Amino acid sequence: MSQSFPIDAIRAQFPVLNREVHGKPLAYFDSAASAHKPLAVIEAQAKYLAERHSNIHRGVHALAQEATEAYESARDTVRAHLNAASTKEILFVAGTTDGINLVAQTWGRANLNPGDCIMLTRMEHHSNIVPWQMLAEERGVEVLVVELNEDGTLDGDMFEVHLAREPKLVAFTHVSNALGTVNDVKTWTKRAHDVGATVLVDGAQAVPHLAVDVHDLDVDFYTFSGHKTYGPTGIGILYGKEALLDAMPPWRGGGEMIDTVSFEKGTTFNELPYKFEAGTPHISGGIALGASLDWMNEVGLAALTGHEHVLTMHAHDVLADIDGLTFYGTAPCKAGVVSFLVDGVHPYDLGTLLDQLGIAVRTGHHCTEPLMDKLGIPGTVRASFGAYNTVEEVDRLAAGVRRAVSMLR
Amino acid sequence: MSQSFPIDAIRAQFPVLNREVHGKPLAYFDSAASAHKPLAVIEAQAKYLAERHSNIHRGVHALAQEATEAYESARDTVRAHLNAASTKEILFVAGTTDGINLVAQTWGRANLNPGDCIMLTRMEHHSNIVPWQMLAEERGVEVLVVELNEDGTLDGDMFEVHLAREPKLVAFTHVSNALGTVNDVKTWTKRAHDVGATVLVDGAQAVPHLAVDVHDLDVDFYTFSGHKTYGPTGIGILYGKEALLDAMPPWRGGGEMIDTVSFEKGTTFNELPYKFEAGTPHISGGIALGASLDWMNEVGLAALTGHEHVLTMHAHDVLADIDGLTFYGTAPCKAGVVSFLVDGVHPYDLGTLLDQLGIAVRTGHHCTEPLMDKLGIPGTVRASFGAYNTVEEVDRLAAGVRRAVSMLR
Amino acid sequence: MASVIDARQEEIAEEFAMFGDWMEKYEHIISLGKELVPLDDADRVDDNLIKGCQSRVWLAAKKGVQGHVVFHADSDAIITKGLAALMVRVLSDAPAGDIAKADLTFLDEIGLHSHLSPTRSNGLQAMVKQMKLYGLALTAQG
Amino acid sequence: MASVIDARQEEIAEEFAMFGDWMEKYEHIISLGKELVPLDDADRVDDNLIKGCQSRVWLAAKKGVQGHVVFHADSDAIITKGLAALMVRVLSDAPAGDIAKADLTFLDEIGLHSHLSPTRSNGLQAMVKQMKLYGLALTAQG
Ligand SMILES: Cc1ncc(COP(=O)(O)O)c(C=O)c1O
Ligand SMILES: Cc1ncc(COP(=O)(O)O)c(C=O)c1O
Repeated sequence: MSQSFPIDAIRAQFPVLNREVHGKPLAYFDSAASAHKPLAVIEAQAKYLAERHSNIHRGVHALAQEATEAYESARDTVRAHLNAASTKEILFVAGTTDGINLVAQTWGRANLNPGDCIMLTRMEHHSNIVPWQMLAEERGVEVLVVELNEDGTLDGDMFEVHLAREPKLVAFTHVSNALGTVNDVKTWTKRAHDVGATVLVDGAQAVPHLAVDVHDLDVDFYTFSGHKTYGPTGIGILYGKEALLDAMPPWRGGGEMIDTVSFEKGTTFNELPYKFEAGTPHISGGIALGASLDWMNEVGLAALTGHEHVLTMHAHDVLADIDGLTFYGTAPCKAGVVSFLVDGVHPYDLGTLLDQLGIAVRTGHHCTEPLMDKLGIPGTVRASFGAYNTVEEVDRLAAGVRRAVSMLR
Repeated sequence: MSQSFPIDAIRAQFPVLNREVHGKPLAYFDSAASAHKPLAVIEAQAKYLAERHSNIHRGVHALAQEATEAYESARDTVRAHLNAASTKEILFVAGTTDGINLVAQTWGRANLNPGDCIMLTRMEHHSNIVPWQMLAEERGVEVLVVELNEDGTLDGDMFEVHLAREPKLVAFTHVSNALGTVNDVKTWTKRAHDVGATVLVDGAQAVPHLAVDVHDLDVDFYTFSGHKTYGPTGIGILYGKEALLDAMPPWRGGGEMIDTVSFEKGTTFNELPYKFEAGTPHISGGIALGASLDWMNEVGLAALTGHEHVLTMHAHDVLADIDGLTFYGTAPCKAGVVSFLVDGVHPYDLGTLLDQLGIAVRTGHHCTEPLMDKLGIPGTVRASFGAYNTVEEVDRLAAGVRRAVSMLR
Repeated sequence: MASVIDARQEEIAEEFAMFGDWMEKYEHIISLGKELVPLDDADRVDDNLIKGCQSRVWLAAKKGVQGHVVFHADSDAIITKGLAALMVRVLSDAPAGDIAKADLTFLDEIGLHSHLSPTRSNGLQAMVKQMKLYGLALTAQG
Repeated sequence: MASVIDARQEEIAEEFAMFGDWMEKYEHIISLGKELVPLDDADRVDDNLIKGCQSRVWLAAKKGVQGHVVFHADSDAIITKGLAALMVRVLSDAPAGDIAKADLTFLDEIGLHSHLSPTRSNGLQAMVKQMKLYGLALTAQG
């Protein structure tokens, strides 16, 4: 671990780390499913609710003003974090899944026609598959799937072969939640744009680990979830290029997203970003999501990436010589995740015994069934890392796996 | 005020009430827009995030188990609160607006065909208008509107006239957020069912004030928002009868809502309620929403309704003899809202000066533009009441209105 | 009069009371899983499959003598299999009516109740439900 | 050299410094609103309407002499109207270039900045933006 990474100071900010599980100190390796929250985030949310909550926009009274300013300033924090041009491009949504569905059901319905094709990859999370499958069925659209190389990277040749079919949309993940693979978003996006495709990138596993610059990547849509960036649940972000968002029809109708409503003269819609934000938003969530990005920036994104790289490397090292252990995902560029199986040991059994040792890992298909099916496995054991994990915890994990395996075999 | 309503003990649970606004103690009359949160709710959310957060369902480790149990037990709290038959009928959504859009975009798309008609009322909130307008345009469906009587109640004759057209859907609000009118949901629902219509009721302004029994009302869909029931933002409930929900196609695709996902063999969906809950849910919000209903039940729904009735009556009394003041909404059965205008005084001016006096009211069209247009007014000044308001505050409101009007005229 | 099911539950509780810590308990469960006679290929079919999201369970039921039901179970995960073996030991070859209304308290007593939680999605809870349904069906029939 | 706009802002700040409390300030703003010459019917048209959600503002601009711009404003709410009167007082009949780059600090100084917040939706912020656009357009033209 980098000498300078202030791990103790960071850990002190996560109350949950004081917990014991089954009488053992908690070692939490499930941040890819959902990260824990530092006090700064928990308190930002609680303080907002206790002291300045109100419904936002259009209110004349002081609380409404304060709440609106706090919420809109969080939007600007997100904009700056992603290096987007304008807050018009930053939509608050319920999470990554909601963001992808929004694009599928608005941009997708408006732009995809029978006979068109769209392109996904084998490593996508269900949330970047099912909305497209549902749309494809509705619109008579074909789904092309880019397969993977042995190490869990995208098969570049196949990417090009599919691209020659001129898909209208290329949607892929920035970082694989099951394998840890970091995709070269900039290069793939450029290639997709060359054939005129629109590009959506699922950033759910990237924003928690890496600096993401949507301007530099030049993606058309980018989405992530607050609960994975040390933020609250129920909130996420959909970035979209202004011109695209402007041309899209609205999705959810209701308060906030309208300009004027009339039974007789018809209804007109609000401007961006509000056009896509119907109803009372998750105000406290937006504010706390802003606080979580502030917190990440305080730690430093480079430091975070470096720390997690050390943990990932170390995990590979200490797990590698366990008898019968196979890693899934060995790309040269990985982030935050180590996935593996041990011969003759079911992941559920391993996860159950590790839990008894206070070690939280995720087992199963990680919402990537098409990938697991292709690999011919029911799932993996996945250890994923966050700012608060330590090398010592990784050693505990390895020792735990050894002990559990010896019991199970 | 009822002698026994423990107003001081209740106020002590709302930290925001200790605030001053422009140097004056805050009198918050904007609960219909969003209610404040008692400590029990703020702490339930913060405690969950600090001590037991994890992604839910499918996790083998202890935190995942605890979080899942807390979330699912909140669902059962909601079920019991609404007297629904099963937790399968209780869907967590982002709020009322999201709930109505879900029904419009699933049940609506599946069941409405060109030439059909649906029926709304003049007093609906934009959130119970725009989703239906968007759908009506998409599907070639006609929207019938029930107008109101002078006092802000539904025009029963017109209801019957429209009903004779055999609308497929009748959607209306339980309580009007602009007028306070409490609609006779049970009677209207029965009539709508008589002609074979499906009934959706917008309960956003009812659940905060009244005991609601979906079994007794026999509605098909019922929806409300957590942030108005003293709960958190970003979460709400859609109740639907199991048979209806079962027959509906899913809306948002992604993790959680699937059974199995495959590119080759197609994708199958999860059972209720999960079929409609794609992606990581707003876990802390669901738990805190449960805590807010627990809190309301501890205060006692009858006591709450009674207390707010006293406040509403008192507000009518003390405002009535202000020169040139007109009330909007004088139905015999009202809940929680007093809406008015003063001759020659713009609501914005009145709201601004009241704010200087520490009194928070809402001004404008209250997301009911079609109603305001029909009344021929740009909007009203609305004072709305919650558990924490007092008769003394209502007196301050009346005095404030007098003072402001004298400055403005 | 205590049913045969309750007697078996008591027996298991006593058996587990001997173990000092969770590790010994799990070792025992694992060994029960290993000892469980695998299902016949004829029974290890999709019709008998109870799909949990974490592990899969197969359950075969047959009519025994005197209105009894006989169960056989299997799983792809060894801990699930050991727990399934315990369920079979408690419920199999018992009167259908007793199965239908059995109150499975032994998991609580041996501290493994969480494995039967619906949130665990290991298939065990669905298996027990299925066993009781068989019991109910045969009671009605008989 | 201080621009005419800055001099006017200073004047207003001094004027408001006399008031002891918010009430006097608002009384003054209200009286400014009442005194504001109503727009001609010819100018109170939809083309000149700036729609805030809370109150509505009308803004008419005309070319004055020497590259100046002359503004007239109105509103349906009296406080908005008074504030609009102040904006007009500061920006009207000033060089187009100065209008385009004016920094309206006086609202801050008199403690009424919040009225210009985009979240207030009273139309004032959009009005100021519009005034500056006129200034910019005329600068480019001249
Ligand atoms: C009657 C009514 N319906 C619907 C809504 C919309 O609720 P939400 O904004 O929480 O989605 C509101 C609240 O503003 C309301 O008062
Ligand atoms: C790569 C990826 N995409 C999408 C999602 C879905 O995110 P959420 O459940 O927050 O909507 C996840 C998280 O589970 C993920 O890891």
